[in-house]
Amino acid sequence: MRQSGQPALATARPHRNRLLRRDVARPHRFGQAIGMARSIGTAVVSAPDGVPSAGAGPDAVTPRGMMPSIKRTKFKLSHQQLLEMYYWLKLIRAFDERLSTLVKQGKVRSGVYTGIGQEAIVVGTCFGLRKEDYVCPLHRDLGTFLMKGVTARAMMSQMFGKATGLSKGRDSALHSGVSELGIFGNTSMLGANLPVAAGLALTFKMEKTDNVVVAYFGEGASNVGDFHEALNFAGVQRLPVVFICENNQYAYSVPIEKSMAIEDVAVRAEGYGFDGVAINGNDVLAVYQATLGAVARARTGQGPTLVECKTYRWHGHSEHDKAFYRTDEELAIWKSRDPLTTFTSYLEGMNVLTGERLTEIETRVKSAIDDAVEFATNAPDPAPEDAVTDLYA
Amino acid sequence: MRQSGQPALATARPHRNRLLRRDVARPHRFGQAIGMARSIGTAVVSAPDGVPSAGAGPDAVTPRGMMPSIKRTKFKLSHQQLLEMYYWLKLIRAFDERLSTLVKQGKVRSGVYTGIGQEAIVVGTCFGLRKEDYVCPLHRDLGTFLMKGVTARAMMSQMFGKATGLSKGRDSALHSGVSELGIFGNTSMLGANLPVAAGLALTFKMEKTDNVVVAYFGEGASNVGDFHEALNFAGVQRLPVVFICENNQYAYSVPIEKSMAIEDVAVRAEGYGFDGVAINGNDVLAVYQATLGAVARARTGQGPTLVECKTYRWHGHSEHDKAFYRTDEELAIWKSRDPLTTFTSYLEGMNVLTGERLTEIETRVKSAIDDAVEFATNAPDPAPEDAVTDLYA
Amino acid sequence: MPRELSYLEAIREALVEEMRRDPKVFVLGEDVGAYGGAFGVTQGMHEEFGELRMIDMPISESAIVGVSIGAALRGYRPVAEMQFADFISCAFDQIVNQAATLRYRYGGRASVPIVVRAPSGGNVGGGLYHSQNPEAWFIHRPGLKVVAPSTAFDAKGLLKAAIRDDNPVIYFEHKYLYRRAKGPVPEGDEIVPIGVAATRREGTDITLLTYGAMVTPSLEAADRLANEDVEVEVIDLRTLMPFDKEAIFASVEKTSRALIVHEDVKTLGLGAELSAVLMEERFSSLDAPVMRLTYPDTHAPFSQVLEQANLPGANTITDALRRLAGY
Amino acid sequence: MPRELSYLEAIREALVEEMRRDPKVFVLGEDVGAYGGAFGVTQGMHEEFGELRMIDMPISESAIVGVSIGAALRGYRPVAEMQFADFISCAFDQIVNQAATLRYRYGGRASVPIVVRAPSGGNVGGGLYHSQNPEAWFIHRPGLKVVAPSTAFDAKGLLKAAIRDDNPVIYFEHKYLYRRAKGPVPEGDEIVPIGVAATRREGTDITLLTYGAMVTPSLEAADRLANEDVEVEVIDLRTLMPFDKEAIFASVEKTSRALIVHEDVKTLGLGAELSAVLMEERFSSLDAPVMRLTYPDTHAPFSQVLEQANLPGANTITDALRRLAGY
Ligand SMILES: Cc1ncc(C[n+]2csc(CCOP(=O)(O)OP(=O)(O)O)c2C)c(N)n1
Ligand SMILES: Cc1ncc(C[n+]2csc(CCOP(=O)(O)OP(=O)(O)O)c2C)c(N)n1
Ligand SMILES: [Mg+2]
Ligand SMILES: [Mg+2]
Repeated sequence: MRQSGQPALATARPHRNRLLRRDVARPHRFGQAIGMARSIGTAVVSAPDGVPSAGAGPDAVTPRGMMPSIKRTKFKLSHQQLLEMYYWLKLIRAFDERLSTLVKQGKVRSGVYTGIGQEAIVVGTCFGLRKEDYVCPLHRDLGTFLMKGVTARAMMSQMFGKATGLSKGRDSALHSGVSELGIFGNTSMLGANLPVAAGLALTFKMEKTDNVVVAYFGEGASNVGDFHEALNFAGVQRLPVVFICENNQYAYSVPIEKSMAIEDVAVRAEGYGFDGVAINGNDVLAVYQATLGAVARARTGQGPTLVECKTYRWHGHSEHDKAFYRTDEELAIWKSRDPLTTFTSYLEGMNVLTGERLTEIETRVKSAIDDAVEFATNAPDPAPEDAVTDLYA
Repeated sequence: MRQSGQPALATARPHRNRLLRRDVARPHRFGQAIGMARSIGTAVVSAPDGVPSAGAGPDAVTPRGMMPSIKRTKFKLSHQQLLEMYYWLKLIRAFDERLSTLVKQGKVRSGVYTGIGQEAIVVGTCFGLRKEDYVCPLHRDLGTFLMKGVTARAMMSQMFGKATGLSKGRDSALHSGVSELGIFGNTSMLGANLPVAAGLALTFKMEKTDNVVVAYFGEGASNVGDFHEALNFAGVQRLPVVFICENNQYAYSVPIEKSMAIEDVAVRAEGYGFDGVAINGNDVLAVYQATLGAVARARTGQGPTLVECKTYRWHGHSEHDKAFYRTDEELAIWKSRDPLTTFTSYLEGMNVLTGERLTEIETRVKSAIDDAVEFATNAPDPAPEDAVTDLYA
Repeated sequence: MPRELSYLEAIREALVEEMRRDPKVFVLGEDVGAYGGAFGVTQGMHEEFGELRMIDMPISESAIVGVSIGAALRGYRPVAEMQFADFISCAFDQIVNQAATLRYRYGGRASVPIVVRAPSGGNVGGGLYHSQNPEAWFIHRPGLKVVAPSTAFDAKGLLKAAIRDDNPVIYFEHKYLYRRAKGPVPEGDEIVPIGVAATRREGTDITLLTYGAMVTPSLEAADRLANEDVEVEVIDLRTLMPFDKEAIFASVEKTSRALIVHEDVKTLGLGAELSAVLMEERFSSLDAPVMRLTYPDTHAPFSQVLEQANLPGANTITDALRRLAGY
Repeated sequence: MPRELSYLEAIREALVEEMRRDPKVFVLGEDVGAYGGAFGVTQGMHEEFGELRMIDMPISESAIVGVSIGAALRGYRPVAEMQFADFISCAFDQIVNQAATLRYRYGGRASVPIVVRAPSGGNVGGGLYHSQNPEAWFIHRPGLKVVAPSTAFDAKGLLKAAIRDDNPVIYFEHKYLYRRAKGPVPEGDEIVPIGVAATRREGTDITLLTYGAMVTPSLEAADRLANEDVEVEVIDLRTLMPFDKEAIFASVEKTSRALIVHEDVKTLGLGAELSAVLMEERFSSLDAPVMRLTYPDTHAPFSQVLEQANLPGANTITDALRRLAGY
């Protein structure tokens, strides 16, 4: 509910010039926090192995001028861990980029929805998770599979529709899961993963374990009925689940202002009785920190949190989408906020990332991807008979 | 989003004693506003025909201490109009009470969901509407049909399943509508009326008329996916629709605290980019005033409003429900807040309602209901052949 | 000698016994907790099993099923209740896309042992949205199983089988039978296996295939035909998907004539599939066309006059049997 | 001599012409505005008709249909787009309960002239949730009409008929045909009436009933059978509900044999109903059992190997025709 008697949107939402994107138009709000890439995480890791002080973390984007309600969770990351994070960012970027190439080469027939430009969200949210924790990714979150333990070979096979893929060729993309690794694989239906996430979290509550569920959705998917039903149930049962909104400003071609009359999906959390916070989704440490806080709450019975990560996808909706609905300028601005470049600079500035280590990591990444592609290329197709198996247990 | 770092519900929602209802337990909040029945509307109509001053209306319940954002709309009601309102309250109460009796007598086989105790909502919301405006009622809102112009005979026939009913016996209750009178009749599916309401409102926007749609739902129905999709669309298109939540504290047997982790459904409006306000739903003038404000906004292109009316149903969920899930004390408290009694006292105190007029109104009401029952009783059943007609146009 | 229970009590007994046996079984739905369900099916269970195994859900059918799927993935066996089968349309996507395809898309590495209980059927004055028989939609969708008991015995035994089945099972319980169908129900584990029909009456002249609330009027009609020297074999399908081809074929091979009776509408009701399968696989056994006697292709009206006009009953079944016998 | 258009262009032309003709027609769906739709069907239309007649909807399938119903009640003729037919499961309740029953519950005093466009079908590597053929669910539900054009000509003519029809019509447009089916399409009002099948090839020996993307391989198979001196009559149903009984019966009376081919799964696919109706009403005309060649009862896999294993094609249809001819 609003504070003043003014119609809430009268000033905020005249027919906005489609060329004038929000982040461009309002550098003083969202742009600021992520525009200043150099400031990323600087205050977070006070010394290479030090404990950052609470409240000194990277500025979360604070919609409507409110302070985010998630406590500035202290965290400590060793050089090793920071480099591991870096590795994941690199690996996931490389995986998506290779997929994009493979589509152009006609070698992958599957719909490919890259998360290029959004990697900080997957890495920041998954980095602190346990094996027992569950992730419920959506279409751009291929990295969650890798970070939770699925091999690049299996994922690449999945994209190729090979028998060695997670679904044995039954589907591609992320439409398969691995229960032992705590990965739920959704259908294509946006938002349909969220009630399932709530169900998984319900079992953790029943078992009185302190495991958590991390569930992902785009800002567009937050308009689906299932989103509402799931978050409401999670709220009323105070389930151990963290809802991660990847607000990349567009749902396919539709900019957020044409699909909802709010600026921050995070405000929706209030309607379900828990906290929502909007953060810089291109800052892997900010995402990590916010997730830590939300996960800590979930583990200690304090219920769900909605963490909205502001970000942007560099590619089209799918590899077949030319994305004419946005401007080059807009894309350029967001490319300047590349979560990878900024984290590279940060780690270099901290002397965590040396030339030697960079080479080492890049080699590891390249060979992992090369190996995966080779494996998937040579992997067998499923047998035709398998079109009708695995329907019933 | 919350203001503080505290878990939002840690204090507010321990497992609440089922006997300790919110309105009983917290007289300082909600109880206050409607507990003091004698204050109803006193300040609203400053003199019998006077113009009440803005800001002097009955206190809306102000959740979380915020001021409701709907401007205190000035209104002026003549004695005649006040008595008309009174008539409607009486008629709707009498209709439901007679239905209840008919069920007990085995004369009505239909599921009957009375709105006894909630009449102020229907009367307050419909009183200022035009013929061209649309209402989209739910199961307890039989009065909306009457106020929009359906005869008591037709409504009673509908409950009897007679050929003279709105649906010609195809269904009972409110599962039929009258387009010419601006009444949409929903299915049983709770919340399914709301996307339809948005569609009706969309046509008013397309036509640039200033007609509005008033759509109703219970607090329980606000957990359905359709609620979310409809309100979001209405928000983004700034449609001329007023969403009326009848928060009667229960969805069938389930108290609100077991179905949502919030106290005021009105807060959900924020997630859709428009204003929500919670008011005393047992005060017909408060409802009228809030609706006036919301309707005025809708008519002038300022988009939707959610008006949450706090109320209580006296009977069980249906006439077959013994309602053991609530206490006699709770019911007694709410009966003391009877929207009819309080309005009677108010009108008497203002010398608007004299003994003579009361008798006159009661006679009119009784004869309308008697006539309707007699008509419906003697009305023909539909012809068996009509089980398969009217399927296709 | 087992006690007599009503169909409704038999359902409750299955739930209670299964929940006692297996801590992974739990119930969720609207008003299923302290209130005991709209029809009283879960009455008293809240006291024994508490709030976390008898979960009162918000009005959110899609979430009711979605949450069940999530729990099932972690080894639970949720029994979800739709307050009326009609509202299953609100949970449709979670059932037909999420649950039905999960094992397939997981490459066989997971299963979804959920049960969706759906109080269906008419003849109770429920009108358009409290009388539906939505089984065909789910029979049509690969990956689901569908059952529809007609007796108290089967209500219990099939629910137990459904709960123990590793697949999503839609369990249609007929509202008309709740208190009207009564019969002997053994205590304990008398499982009625999914996929096996029951021959309710033996006969040599006509096979009558039916299920749910249509079994009783079918038997009544069969008795009448016996007076006319036509012996009707009445098969209660019990499981609608996968239906018991073997039993159906065996009977039709014997009788050479078949009538299908169901309360669902005609077009693409289960009868269509049964007829088509008999056509394809037992054409040469048929001395007459397989006939269907069903609800007409219309909605379920409230008015008793209209509803009775639509419902197949002993009279119309008798007529159909006579026509078929005389073919 | 009419120009050739693709199936997709024909759909667009129907939309454009209808919107020009009748200001009450408008389009709503995801990405249908400036972007022109996921498949480009509505490309260019936004410029002509603007934001309020080409409404970009939030991802809210239920609201897309619900809003359409509301607008239809006020005399509009909305054409709602599901981005893929698969997502129609998310709008299910609004279609089968809200739209399908409205006229009935209004006692005939209102109608719901909406069209739901649903890009359906496989053979495009779409996998489990981008390949479905969900027509049977809607054929089963009284109050709805269902069409499924197979040619550019029909795509246009049937869409026009659907828009002008006063009932809710589900319009299945096959994705595989969008750019592959091309043919002469007259400008202007060449309406293809709902409920009328088209005989695509005349024949005297076997009736082949099919629709959508199965028409072309069926014709190919029929040509092959002609080399074997079996003349197959290929009937493209075009309208699935109400299907053209008259045309079907007339053909089967002539041929005495029928094969049904569809891309939907077998169990309770439309073929079941066609077979059952032929059984009931033309039993004595049949020299052989009506047979079905369909997608097997499984989901639509992504792998080309798996998908091809499932899809009926000219080869499998030819085999089926041979079996039937030899019965
Ligand atoms: C229920 C449903 N409707 C439509 C689609 C088609 N679709 C796939 S992705 C997409 C856009 C999603 O936008 P968003 O949720 O913001 O995620 P993003 O792609 O931006 O990461 C759409 C419309 C779908 N998959 N599911
Ligand atoms: C989608 C759907 N689910 C369940 C029901 C069964 N049902 C009818 S009324 C009701 C309770 C409604 O509660 P609320 O919305 O608060 O309205 P109230 O009855 O309190 O006025 C329920 C569960 C229904 N009609 N529709
Ligand atoms: Mg997005
Ligand atoms: Mg309520």
